[in-house]
Amino acid sequence: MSGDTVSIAISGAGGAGVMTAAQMLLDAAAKAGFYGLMARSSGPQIRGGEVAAFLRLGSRPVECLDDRFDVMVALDWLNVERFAGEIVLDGASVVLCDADAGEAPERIRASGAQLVPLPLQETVKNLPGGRMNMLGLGLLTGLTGLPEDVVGGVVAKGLKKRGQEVLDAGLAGVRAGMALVAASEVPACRLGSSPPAVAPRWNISGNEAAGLGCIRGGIRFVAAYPITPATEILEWLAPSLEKVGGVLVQAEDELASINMIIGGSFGGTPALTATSGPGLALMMESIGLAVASETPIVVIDVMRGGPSTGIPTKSEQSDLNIALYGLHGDAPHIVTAARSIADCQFTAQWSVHLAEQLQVPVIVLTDQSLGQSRAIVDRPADLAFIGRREMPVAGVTGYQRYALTASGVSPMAIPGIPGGEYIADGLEHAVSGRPSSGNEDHSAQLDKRARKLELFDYGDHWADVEGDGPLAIVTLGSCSGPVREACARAKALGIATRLISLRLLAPAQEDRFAKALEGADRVLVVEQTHSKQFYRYLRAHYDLPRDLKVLSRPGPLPIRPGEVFDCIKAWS
Amino acid sequence: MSGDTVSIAISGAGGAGVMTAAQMLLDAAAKAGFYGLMARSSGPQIRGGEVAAFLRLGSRPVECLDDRFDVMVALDWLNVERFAGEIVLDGASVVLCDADAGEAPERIRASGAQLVPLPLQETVKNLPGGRMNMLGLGLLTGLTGLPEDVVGGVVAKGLKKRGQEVLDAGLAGVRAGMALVAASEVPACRLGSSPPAVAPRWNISGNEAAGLGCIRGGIRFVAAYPITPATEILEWLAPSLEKVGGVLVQAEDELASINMIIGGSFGGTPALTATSGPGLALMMESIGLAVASETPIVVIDVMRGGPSTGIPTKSEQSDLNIALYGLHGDAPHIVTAARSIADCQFTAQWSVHLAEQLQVPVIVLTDQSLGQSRAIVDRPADLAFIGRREMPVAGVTGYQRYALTASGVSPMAIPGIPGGEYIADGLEHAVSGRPSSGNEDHSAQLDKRARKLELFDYGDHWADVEGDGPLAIVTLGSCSGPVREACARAKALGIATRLISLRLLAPAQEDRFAKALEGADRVLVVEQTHSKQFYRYLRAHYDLPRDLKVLSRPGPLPIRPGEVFDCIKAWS
Amino acid sequence: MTALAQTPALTAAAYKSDYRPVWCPGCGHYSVLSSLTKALAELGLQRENVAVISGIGCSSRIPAYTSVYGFHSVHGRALPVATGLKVARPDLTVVVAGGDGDGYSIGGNHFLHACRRNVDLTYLVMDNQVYGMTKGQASPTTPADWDRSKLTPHGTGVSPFHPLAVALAAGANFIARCYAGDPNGTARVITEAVRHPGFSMVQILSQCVTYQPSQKEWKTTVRKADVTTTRDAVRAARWLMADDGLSTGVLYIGHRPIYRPELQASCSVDDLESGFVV
Amino acid sequence: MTALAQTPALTAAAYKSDYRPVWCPGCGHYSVLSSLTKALAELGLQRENVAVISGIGCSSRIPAYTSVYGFHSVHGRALPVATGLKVARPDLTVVVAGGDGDGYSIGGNHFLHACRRNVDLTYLVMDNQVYGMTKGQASPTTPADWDRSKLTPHGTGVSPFHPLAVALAAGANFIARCYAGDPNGTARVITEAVRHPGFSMVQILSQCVTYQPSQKEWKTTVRKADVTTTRDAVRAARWLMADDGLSTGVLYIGHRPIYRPELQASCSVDDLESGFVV
Ligand SMILES: Cc1ncc(C[n+]2csc(CCOP(=O)(O)OP(=O)(O)O)c2C)c(N)n1
Ligand SMILES: Cc1ncc(C[n+]2csc(CCOP(=O)(O)OP(=O)(O)O)c2C)c(N)n1
Ligand code: SF4
Ligand code: SF4
Ligand SMILES: [Mg+2]
Ligand SMILES: [Mg+2]
Repeated sequence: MSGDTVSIAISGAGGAGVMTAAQMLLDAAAKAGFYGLMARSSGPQIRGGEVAAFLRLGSRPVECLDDRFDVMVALDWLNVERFAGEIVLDGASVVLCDADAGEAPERIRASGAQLVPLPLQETVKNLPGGRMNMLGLGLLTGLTGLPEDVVGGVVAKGLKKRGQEVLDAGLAGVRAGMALVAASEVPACRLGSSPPAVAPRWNISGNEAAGLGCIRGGIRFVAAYPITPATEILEWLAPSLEKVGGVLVQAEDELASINMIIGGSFGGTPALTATSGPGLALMMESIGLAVASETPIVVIDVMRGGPSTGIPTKSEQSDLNIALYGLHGDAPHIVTAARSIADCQFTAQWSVHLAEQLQVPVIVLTDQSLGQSRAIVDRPADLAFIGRREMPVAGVTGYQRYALTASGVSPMAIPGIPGGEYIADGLEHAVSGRPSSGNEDHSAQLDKRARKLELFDYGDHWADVEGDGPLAIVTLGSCSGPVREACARAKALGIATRLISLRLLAPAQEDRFAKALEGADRVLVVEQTHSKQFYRYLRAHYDLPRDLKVLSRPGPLPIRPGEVFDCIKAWS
Repeated sequence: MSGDTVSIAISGAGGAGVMTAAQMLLDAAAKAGFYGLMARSSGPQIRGGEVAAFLRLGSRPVECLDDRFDVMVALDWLNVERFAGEIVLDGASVVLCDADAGEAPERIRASGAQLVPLPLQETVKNLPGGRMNMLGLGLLTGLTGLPEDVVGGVVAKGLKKRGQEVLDAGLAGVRAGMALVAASEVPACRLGSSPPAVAPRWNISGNEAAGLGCIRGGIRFVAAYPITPATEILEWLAPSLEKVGGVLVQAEDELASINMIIGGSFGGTPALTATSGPGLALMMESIGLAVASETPIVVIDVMRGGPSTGIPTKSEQSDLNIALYGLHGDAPHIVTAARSIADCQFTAQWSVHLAEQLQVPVIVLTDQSLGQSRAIVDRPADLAFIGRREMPVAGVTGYQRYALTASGVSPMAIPGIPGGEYIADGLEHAVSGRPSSGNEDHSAQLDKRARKLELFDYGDHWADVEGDGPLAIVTLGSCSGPVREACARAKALGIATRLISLRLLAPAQEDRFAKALEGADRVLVVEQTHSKQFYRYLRAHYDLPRDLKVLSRPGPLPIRPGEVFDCIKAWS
Repeated sequence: MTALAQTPALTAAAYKSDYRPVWCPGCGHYSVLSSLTKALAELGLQRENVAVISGIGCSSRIPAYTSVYGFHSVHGRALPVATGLKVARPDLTVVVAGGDGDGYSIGGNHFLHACRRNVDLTYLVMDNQVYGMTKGQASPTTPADWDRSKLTPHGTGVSPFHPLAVALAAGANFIARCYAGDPNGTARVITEAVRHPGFSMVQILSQCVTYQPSQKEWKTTVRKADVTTTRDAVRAARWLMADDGLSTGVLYIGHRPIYRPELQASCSVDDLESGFVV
Repeated sequence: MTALAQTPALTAAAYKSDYRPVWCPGCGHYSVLSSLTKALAELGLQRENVAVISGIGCSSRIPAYTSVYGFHSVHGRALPVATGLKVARPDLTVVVAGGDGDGYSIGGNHFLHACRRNVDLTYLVMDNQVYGMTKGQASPTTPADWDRSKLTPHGTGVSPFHPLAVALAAGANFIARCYAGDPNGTARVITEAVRHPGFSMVQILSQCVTYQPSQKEWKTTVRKADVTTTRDAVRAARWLMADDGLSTGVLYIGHRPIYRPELQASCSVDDLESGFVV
């Protein structure tokens, strides 16, 4: 137990129901007033291979997994070595496993964890319709001390569609698991007292949160092509959009989806697509069209391991380069990054607002570890960000779509507005939209498109800045959770740090960054890439102190709070 | 006349034969032993609109246009204002125009150039079958003092296919033009004495030079989709490849072309495609496949004005970002840039060599101003760069395609080699090629792919470094010509500079760059982009002195030597 | 939009902008522009309720020469842009226009799926069997032995693409061929195509006088098809497989359902949140 | 390659690698793998002279389970990779394999142009009418009323793509349908397809037991086509337009010329330079 949280890993064969048990445990913890996070990992088999669920539960909001696990429940040993890097165990860990499943794999034994073989299979066999995963849920109910009735309620809700017999067997399994724990010598691993829930909490994944943020921001048209790990955004959006009068079109490919949303947005409907690295790469040409034609669109990129098809089911932050720089020509656009599961909603909603306000494509970066994990969070505050486009009035005369305004933003006519007729163009153009290859027009339009992004006031949302220590830790996205936790650990040791987690990556905010860095003499950059993409980007745009270190590692293993903390400690 | 060169602009309606006359003038100058450069510009009409040719002739190699023109020949005034920014005239310029074509446009008159109206139309009318452009050629023959017989020879060669009558009319036109000049008060604008031609010279465009370099490097398979301004590379390659046992396939789109060359290269044939910004954008996903699968390919990007469709017929260097950073995931690859028309050959050939040696995609940057201009150059020295791939021997046992070697380069089997059978993969893989999402395999392969580029010795070809002054001018591509000329002008004034023109943009050469910069205390970066892409890249990767200026402008107007020189002077 | 009766009818000329086309004198695309504006006048549409969407090519320049809304997008992507627009704004009349290169080469996948999806769009392909804009390379509809491009010095060696046969196989429901040399006939077909619900495929033979000068012969070789419009796909297939590509007319009208999602809200955004509450 | 007689014939098993497929138990793709290796054995090809090229999808994983050369490329691009390989290396036997999503959705344009170009490739589309790899979304061949994907909660509302009709219209010269439940029959068709010069299109009904469990019924509903192979495109078109997608067999063999550029040098690289000499 690290501080006030309990970390639990559950592993087993795909068919064993690991994910169901884990989800029920998370739900039960939430019902009991706890916060929590749940991530998952699976092997290459499409179905039926090995799978593992990682939970971290606690009495305060949880933004990342811990360095290690307090408890591992191994429903069987199927290819469990595949998760060796992910399931970090040590002498203080407890591993509950089946007494009849044979010897634990070498890596588990070598960890020094306390192995507790229990008669799992045997118990299940003796329960009519008994299932391993319900037994596992019972073990964890017993270990964590979650109230039996709460767990029972969650099980009832989850299994009631499947009939009374299944439900009864499930509840019997839970009770049997609790009994096994009670009868054993296993050291308990109790969750503290649950904090009073001031307001209803949510159980939400990053992908769902991103979808919700988009709809809240005004998105009503989505076109997309399925891709891991972005598909759940679409799966949530399709039925949800329908309910609020919008629509999702499944396109034939990413070239179609990006261009469909450009068409939808040209028609006045705030529009979005979501994808991952390979799909984003295919969209770059047309994101450039949105830049040149000043058509607002939002593109969510749920990053996975790269390059190429890479590691589709694992997390990495290595699409930073393409998001920032992947357009041909001088093509100013906005890039944002969500820094937690809950923040996927904030960042997505803000991004819709920015796209519409500035008539520009916004690329929103999240990643697999945010998108496909679930968290128990406080209901997010209502945000005032709504996409609002400046438009000419009906019957306008002498309308010029690309007029050179002081702000750089020109009123955008929407089909249906008489007098606003114009041709949107990806060719360089005069203020009217008429194609022009002239030097003056090119310069004026390039200036205008850059100016509108530079002059806009992004307010405090550009970054989270916390603390004012002399060591600044600059990070982004899903690394923010581990960094924040490392800073807290450092603070507990009396080491003052400051965290700068960027939500707005482009355009760069030189002044704000300089201000955030004032008084800091050292910088630690934390990111999850192989080639230090974030560090290079910071160098290119910001003045950094000479005293600088970079903690950068590719996926698939997440950056752990302990790693960051070690860096801080070693440097203090 | 600036120094030892003469600069000439010819303009007229598309049908007037401006380009034919200009090409003949360049040919004649070459035959007479001079060097020269010819660029062109035209309006938006597909055919029959206004067009202008820009020539610069001299007794030393010419790498860029001059700041201004000595002579302009206006066959008519059709939309000549469109070229105002390009045809810079001043009080020392002479403009020959038709006495009957009406008043010269305001911009021309305002330039202060000496206007010389001549009875052009009238003269042509009196010549049976006479054509304006041949008369113009005659004017310029007279003005420059090129030998009549040499010009006559070129005209004869050019027109002989069209019959004796046309030829005679052409020659008569030239003579009439010479006579008009001789009879007028026009100040002569003579080319100096022609230098002795030690070896045969070439008349070549940048696009042709790039094509030749590729074939010399070993390219035998090309797949491509036409796009301005890269099409001439393909037009030269298609018949040429056929002669040397290769082939060009016109693909259905850029997605097809990039993947076709990956297939061709997988089969062991060095393979290439050529495109421009929008096409490059479409190729990015699959360039990533070449990175991950370690398949050598070469992609030439002839840059044009961006973003989006932008300005297809004009030059800019704004694809730098996408070339360097446009791949998703951590995807190390090579980016080179050709710094002159002749250097298109060197850089292309070297790039093929690097691609094959390092089993990596190489993006070669050239631009419209190099690709579509012609120059008279000394025949390039023969280069030893040939693509050579490390391969396993037939009958190899236990072959591992992605073996972890010290150099990072693993022998690549080619279909047909028994024992070498393997599956190339864009999924992350183990050394065998078998898909793997494991942490160790991912790290090992990422390291390997980065290592092979980092450890390779690129020799002196990474950049041209000239001079050792305290002011270093760092530039790339087609800006190198104007910078070199500006440095020469500065030297003439006693200002010592040093030129660093990068041929190898990625991977960055930190040590070499630091060495090249030793002793320089100021840096001027010169590039043709709007958002200072090159400067940002340099900042991201190199340590630069605090004393730094950037001369950066978008297209379509080229960077002129005088602009660079002014910067140097103002800073000295 | 509801006050249709009150707004005065516009002449064909009123649908033209005052920009001078970049096209070569004699290019077939001029006639297509005329036919399109005639059809819009005939349909009595208000300018603000029409959008012309194109890709890149000489033909794709057409939106700028009209006075309605439009999008000159990127090469090959006119159909998805138009699809997004029409699905999001079903009240608009959306015409898609472009070339054979744009539509059948780089845009081929969207062509297939637009035929299949059957969104209410009218697609005008100004087919000149060549890439005009990039100065004369072979397109999918170029004859296999056409050897005037340096990229294919012995001809393409590939049988030309048969756009209408593919459209039919892909599920298109309105299939027609016109000729730019007959602007009134073309205007009539465009009018019919716009009125047809769902995706309408209109191939327009539109000569490129610069790179395919032999297309001037179309004046004498193109003729009306010797069949009347069929509603039988098998019959249409048989006819199209044997067709020489030079007969004009509305060749097929089918009856597949159109794709037009409802855009009716049934709950508020706040209601969506309930799914997340613990 | 010339010493064919001396090299020993290989069994089907010798064309399999020892990697365990990622596929679900019961997935049709296992049978396709068997059929492919049987065909390679029947054809007596040396492993080093065969390449299997794929895109991305469950089906596209197939190359790794063979012991020949191969390329597991990116989603939708198997055909261009294979085209480049075969044009550059006409001596190799090149088989392309993938799914319905890979081939008809994202890869649709290459499918059209591969049919047309007629390079000597054999294309095996393992059609399960779903995106298996991404956990069950509708593909182009999915029935319009299939509502089991959250992306299309009321079904796609779009008529399914008819790959063989499109292949024919696009110019394919060898058109066949097989069923994974008949591995020997499939092996025979693959053998014939590889022997056929030019592009061969082989649709293989290959059930996705996980996301399209009703495809288990194919066992009873799939049957041999009630026609014999025709060489008449019009007849094939008529037949295909009326086909229900469940009959198997080699349905059409045409006779268009194949695309196979000569790779014979006629001059040296130095000779190319003469064109530039002043
Ligand atoms: C991605 C991309 N690739 C290539 C081009 C170059 N390009 C512009 S137009 C064109 C072909 C146009 O042919 P078509 O559509 O038939 O129109 P036409 O000019 O013949 O009317 C090409 C290849 C481009 N603009 N973008
Ligand atoms: C550019 C890109 N877009 C999307 C994906 C995600 N993706 C992987 S496989 C697949 C569909 C596979 O379906 P199919 O080809 O029918 O194969 P199956 O799994 O059904 O055998 C998709 C959409 C991807 N890998 N790359
Ligand atoms: S090149 Fe051909 S298609 Fe283009 S404008 Fe000229 S005639 Fe028309
Ligand atoms: S998901 Fe479907 S296609 Fe994929 S392996 Fe499983 S059964 Fe086969
Ligand atoms: Mg065309
Ligand atoms: Mg499938």
